[in-house]
Amino acid sequence: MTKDNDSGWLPDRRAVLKGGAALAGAAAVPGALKMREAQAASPAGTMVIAAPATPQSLDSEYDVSLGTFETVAACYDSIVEFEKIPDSTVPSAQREDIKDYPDRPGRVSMRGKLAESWEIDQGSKWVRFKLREGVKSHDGNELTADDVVWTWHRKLALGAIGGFYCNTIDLRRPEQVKAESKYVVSINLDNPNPLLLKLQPNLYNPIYDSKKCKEMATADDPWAKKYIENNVAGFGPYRIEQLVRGQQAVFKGRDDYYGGKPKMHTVIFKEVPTSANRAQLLQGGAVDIAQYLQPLELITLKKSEGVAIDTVPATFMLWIELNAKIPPFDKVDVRRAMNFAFPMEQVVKTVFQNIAYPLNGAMPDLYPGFNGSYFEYKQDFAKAKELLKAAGMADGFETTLAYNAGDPVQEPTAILYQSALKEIGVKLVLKKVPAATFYNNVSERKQPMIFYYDSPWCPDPGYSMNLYFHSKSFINYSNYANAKVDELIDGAAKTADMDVRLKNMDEAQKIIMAEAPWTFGVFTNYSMARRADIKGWTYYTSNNIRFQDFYREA
Amino acid sequence: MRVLRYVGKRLIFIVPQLFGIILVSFFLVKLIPGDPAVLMLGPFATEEQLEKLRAGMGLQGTVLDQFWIYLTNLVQGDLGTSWQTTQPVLLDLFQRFPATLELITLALLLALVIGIPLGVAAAYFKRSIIKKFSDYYGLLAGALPDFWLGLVLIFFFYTMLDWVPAPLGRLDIALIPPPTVTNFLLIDSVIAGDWQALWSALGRLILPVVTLGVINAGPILKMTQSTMERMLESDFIRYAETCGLPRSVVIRRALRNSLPSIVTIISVLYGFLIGGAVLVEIVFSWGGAGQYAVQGVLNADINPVLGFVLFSAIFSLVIYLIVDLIYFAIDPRIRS
Amino acid sequence: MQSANEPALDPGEAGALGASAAGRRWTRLKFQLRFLLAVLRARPMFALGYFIVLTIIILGVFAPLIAPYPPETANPEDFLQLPSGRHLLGTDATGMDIFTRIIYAPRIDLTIAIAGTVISAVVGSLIGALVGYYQEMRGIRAFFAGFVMRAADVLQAFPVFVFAIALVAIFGQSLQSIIAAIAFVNTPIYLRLMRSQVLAIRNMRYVEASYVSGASDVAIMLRHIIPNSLGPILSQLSVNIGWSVLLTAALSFVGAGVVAPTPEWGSMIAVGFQSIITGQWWPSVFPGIALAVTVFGFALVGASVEVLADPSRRRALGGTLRQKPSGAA
Amino acid sequence: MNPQPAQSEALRGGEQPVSAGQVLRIHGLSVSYPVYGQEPVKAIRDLDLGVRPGEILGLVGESGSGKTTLARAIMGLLARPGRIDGGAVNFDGRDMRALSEEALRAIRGRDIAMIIPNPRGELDPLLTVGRQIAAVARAHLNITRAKAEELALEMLRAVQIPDPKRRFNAYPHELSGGMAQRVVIAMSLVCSPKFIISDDATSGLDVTVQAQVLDLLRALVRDKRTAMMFITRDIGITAHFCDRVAVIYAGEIVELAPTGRFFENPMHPYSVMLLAAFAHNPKLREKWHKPLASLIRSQGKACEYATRCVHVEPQCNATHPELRELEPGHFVRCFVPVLRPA
Repeated sequence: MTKDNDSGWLPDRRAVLKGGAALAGAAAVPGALKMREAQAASPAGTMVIAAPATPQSLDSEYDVSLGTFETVAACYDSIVEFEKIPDSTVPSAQREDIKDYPDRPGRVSMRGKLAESWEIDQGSKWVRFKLREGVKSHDGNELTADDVVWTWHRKLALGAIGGFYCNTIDLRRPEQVKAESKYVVSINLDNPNPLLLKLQPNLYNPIYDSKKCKEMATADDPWAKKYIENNVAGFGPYRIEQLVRGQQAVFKGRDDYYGGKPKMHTVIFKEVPTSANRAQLLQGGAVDIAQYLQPLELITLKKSEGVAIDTVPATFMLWIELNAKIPPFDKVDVRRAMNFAFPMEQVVKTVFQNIAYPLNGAMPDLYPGFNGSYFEYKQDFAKAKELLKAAGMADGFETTLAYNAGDPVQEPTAILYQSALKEIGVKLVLKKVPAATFYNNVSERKQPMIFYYDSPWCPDPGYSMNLYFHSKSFINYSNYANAKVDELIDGAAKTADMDVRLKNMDEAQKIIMAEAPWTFGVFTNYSMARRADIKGWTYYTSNNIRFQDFYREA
Repeated sequence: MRVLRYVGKRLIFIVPQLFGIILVSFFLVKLIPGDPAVLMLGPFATEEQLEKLRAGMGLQGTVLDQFWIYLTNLVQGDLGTSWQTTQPVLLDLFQRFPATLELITLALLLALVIGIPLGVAAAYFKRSIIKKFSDYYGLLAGALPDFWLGLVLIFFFYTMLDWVPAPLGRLDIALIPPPTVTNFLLIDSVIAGDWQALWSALGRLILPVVTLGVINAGPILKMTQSTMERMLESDFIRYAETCGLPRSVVIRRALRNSLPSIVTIISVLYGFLIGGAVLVEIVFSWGGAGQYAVQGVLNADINPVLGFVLFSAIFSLVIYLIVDLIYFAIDPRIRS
Repeated sequence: MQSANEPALDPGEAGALGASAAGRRWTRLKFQLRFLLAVLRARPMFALGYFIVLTIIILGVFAPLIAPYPPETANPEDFLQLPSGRHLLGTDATGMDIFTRIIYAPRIDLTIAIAGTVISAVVGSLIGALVGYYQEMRGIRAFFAGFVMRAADVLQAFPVFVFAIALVAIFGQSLQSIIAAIAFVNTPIYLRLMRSQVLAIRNMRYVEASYVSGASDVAIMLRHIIPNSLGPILSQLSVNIGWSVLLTAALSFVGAGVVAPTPEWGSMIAVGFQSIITGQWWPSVFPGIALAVTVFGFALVGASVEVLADPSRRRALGGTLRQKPSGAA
Repeated sequence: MNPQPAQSEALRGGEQPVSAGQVLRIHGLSVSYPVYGQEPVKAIRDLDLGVRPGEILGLVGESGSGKTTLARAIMGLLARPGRIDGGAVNFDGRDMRALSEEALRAIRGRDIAMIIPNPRGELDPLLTVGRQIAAVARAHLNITRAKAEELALEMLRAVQIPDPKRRFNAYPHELSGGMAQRVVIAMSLVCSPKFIISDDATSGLDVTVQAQVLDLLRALVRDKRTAMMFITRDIGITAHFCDRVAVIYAGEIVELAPTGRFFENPMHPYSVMLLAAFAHNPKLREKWHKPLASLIRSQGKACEYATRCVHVEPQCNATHPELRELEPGHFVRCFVPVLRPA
């Protein structure tokens, strides 16, 4: 099978045309009869990406779908961003420097993006940004403090995802975000909050072009939801040229971007729902990047010439929610038993081809304060049975595990788990949920067991633990509730004293690992599959790519 | 004039039939569990927002109210919006229906090219190897799952031999599609004079067309064969034989008299394939109408399903009308 | 044309074996067997059909005895193994033995297909018989019959596959709802078939005679109409079972069928579909072959039933078995 | 009975079943239909028959006696699975059995034409009758389409169809039975064949129409000295129409005679029975008719008619009778013929 670039295919085409339509059966001249299109390398400044889905809504206030964040990251800028450092495992790749820097303001290593400089209160009670001057939006409007104010007011008013972030930093009132002058904006909290600065680079916090948005707003729709859903109005390096949902999105680099025109001036973001197809396209050179490939495909592709596969430690975690409100998972012993029965070794080996490793904690192990020593769940059927007996369920029980039809690793994992659970008398019924409604199923919290694949996007232990384990968190999908854990998390959220926070979170991890609100799955790492000449990749804590990082090596 | 009366009589029945189809499909689809409003707004929506959206989508009040809203919108040409694509269903269908039509039309043409000559030959040469072959072919084609055949063809001609382009939709990813006129890629690329796009579209049509064509040649073959057999046994063909008419004339006459049955089976297949090609569409990532409807059903996206059912019903009715016209043209007995 | 298995038409043998009832029954059985054999010899494809269907059923029934591995237990050590001595047809991505799963699959596929088809045949034929019987009368029943036919028109105007998926989506993804969906989409076929049969038979003179002689509607239907229309229904049934197997597999293929990891051909193809492009063809190719062979078998059986149930074609096939040479009468 | 004397060589008497001057000569023809696992059914057995140019030979027999099989065997159009076991069919000096399918095709419609019953079913429902007639002419006469259509119109006139120009463009379903029959006749005569087989051609028509059609047919045949085999179940027609009558039973000729003699003195019991049935003479019918006991054939060891015959004698069941010439040109296959002085 030659994967040549078929530059001489034009004469062939004529030959085929002459041969007429009956070429399917013409086995005589296989080489000459290639109907494949020229898979010539894309022009230097064009990059084609095969993704599982094109973005749905472009409004990050509401949408969490695949592709939305690539769009947000390409078309919007945040106020600040983390500094980048080379990755320790893959030196050619960059990653965010998310370490804790006790001696720096806000204890983070950051640089300005839309902001030129900033000041932060010692106790993280307020922050003041001096914005870059002369930054132009997609529509040519100049960035001012009002844009930042409008952005935060929108979050407060709409109260969806942005509302959650307001809550997280305890921002309650519109007047807490203030335009000090044309280019200076401040956020002033009532209480100290450790996340005030750390949250700013988050992809959920893009800055909108308030002038354009106000133009597009209507009385019914004062926050321009309709417009933002289908258009971009920000200050980022790309604009959207075309969006055909379910097919493709085309991005064009902006000439007037304040950071200079991106090297990849055209990015085609193509929906290819099947991972095997994405792999095939990358291998043939038809695309430059293939997102979300299966472990087996990654292994296969590694052997391909012209393809580069890099895997770096990441914040991605795969686990199974054990719904504490649905018996028998209201019993800690049962949840622990489920963990002791999980075929970790086999899942890592066969499903993930050793690209993943056990999820031995309650948050990404990259984050400050992670403690992996509380993980005790090595597969042990005897122990599991004992626990079931203790819970009064010696004969086992029957329950349902919902998995995402769109994520090819979940079904085999579920099947392996099902086989393992038979050993302790638990009958697991598998329920395949279409990709589009899967997240809905997760958030409804009506499934006894459901897979969840996620990462907390703010490199902070308090943020992370709060997200999944605080009884009031909106993404605590396992319905886990423990007053002590809540108290520890709340405590950590209200102080900027990192030592106190780390201590609190360590204690919370200990409780959570023992009470097992999840079946702890795996850290999947992040694998970047691309053509070898595509350089400049940076790994982000948000596990997505930003087109502006890439360039093509001549 | 007679034609008009003939067509008119059929058209009269179309309206109540369409109404029935909309009625049934509406209530059927309503039963599919899942709240599109929740799905559209995501997990962070407040109840108030949901209510507002439901009102906007015509999802308020009793099912009857909702049906009335749907009908009034429908009359104005508004088929609603798909929450998955966030586009008006009409727009989506305008993109996807031609994709399916292009595929199944070519597939049926291929099926005709295979089925009719083979059926005629099998009926005429009753003891020949052709007859044996057609018998087996007819049964086997009916037994093969089309989606599986598609996979096997992909495996051979793409994975192993690498003769055809990847099974990834209608056009090379790197190509910019020709400007949309009809959404039939072949036609559009010809209109635009974009031979590269035409070539790419043709290449990508080969495998799915072969898959569907080979399988649907089965029923056409069977119908041709059995009708031709009947015709060849019929008195007038026997009489034509006794009159010593040349073989070609005899076969032509028998075939002409078999045409109504053949046309009927083709129309049935045509109507069936609009939705029935969905599996092949999935296998080849075709992005056709059937795929759109199936995704709609699986994801509680009601409007695409209703729109699809409506479109395919109208399409079927148009096809049947054309079939009636063909009968009318062929058979003088109907004309009088 | 008299039917070929009437013993009276075989005077030589009937006479030779004497008049005892048992003897006559034996004669008849022997005659029928011989007839069947003759038919099978004349059309070996029919024999193949019965062989396939029987084999599939036997494999399904005795799967636990035949299968070398458990059908639903993952064996991660052996994932995606090529066909070999240990795994006849290889293993899938979770290391389940494909051969095992293929022979377990008829349990689900055939159960769904047969149950769905039989239900649709019974319900469809009953309604069809009533509609056909009352259609030409007057009054409320005729009106109702007309209404049923229009409803069937509307149902048949639906795209079958989308309709079936919608039904499964409504009733939830369970064995029963798949059966219900298949029964539902098939019912109009039998309804029409039976109706046209009844319309034809109803106007035959002997039925009119019973009618005139005051037999009740039910009696006429039971005595004349239903028995006389069974042939086409049975033949349709067999063909339809094959078709329903395909539909079941198709439903599973799009994820609206049986739940993983239940062994079922369609879902096996769907799962294997993922790996066909990276070169692991066996997880989806073998179940597809099994599926095709099964449907092929049922189609052959259907074809044979069609011939056997039609006296004139049966005669053409079996020849004049009834015309035994015998001495002068 | 008052047979009209036909002006034919046959009248001169002494005409043998097969003789030199005949345009069609069938000699020892046997046709059988194989039956699975059994002896084949012999539909025609060792049959000798001939027709002279200009002669109309009536062939009478009941359903299943082999009339149609004979007709089709002559034309080389035997339906499967029938096959010719032996004998010769000589038409106009050519051995029909030795000819290729293409050669036969050239003869059919050109030299031998056939008229079949149910005329509306004989015509292609989708084509105008004019075109169908023209198609036959074009197939055989190597003429242009226009010429063929002209000829067709002429033929329509010749068969006395009213308003032939309009009928030319009519479809078969627009014609009455009689008219359709005329069209079929026109079609069979368009190439001026040497020999016509009429297979029960008038059976579907009502009596007046039938008479008209027969008159027309006879006029046309006489006109062109065409030979004709007139197959019928209706023995009455033959009296007025044919020169000679042959009675066929179980695939054999049981009686062959000039029409006049046949009606004056039918010799075979079966012929007598047929005539009795035709004459609606209850006395005769009672005397000669015996209900059908069995259709089982004798396999050449007895008289085929023995099982139905009213005066069977021992030898009837033991020996197969030969066709004997009991008076000049009058042949009978019977040991105990019914003799009546001439």
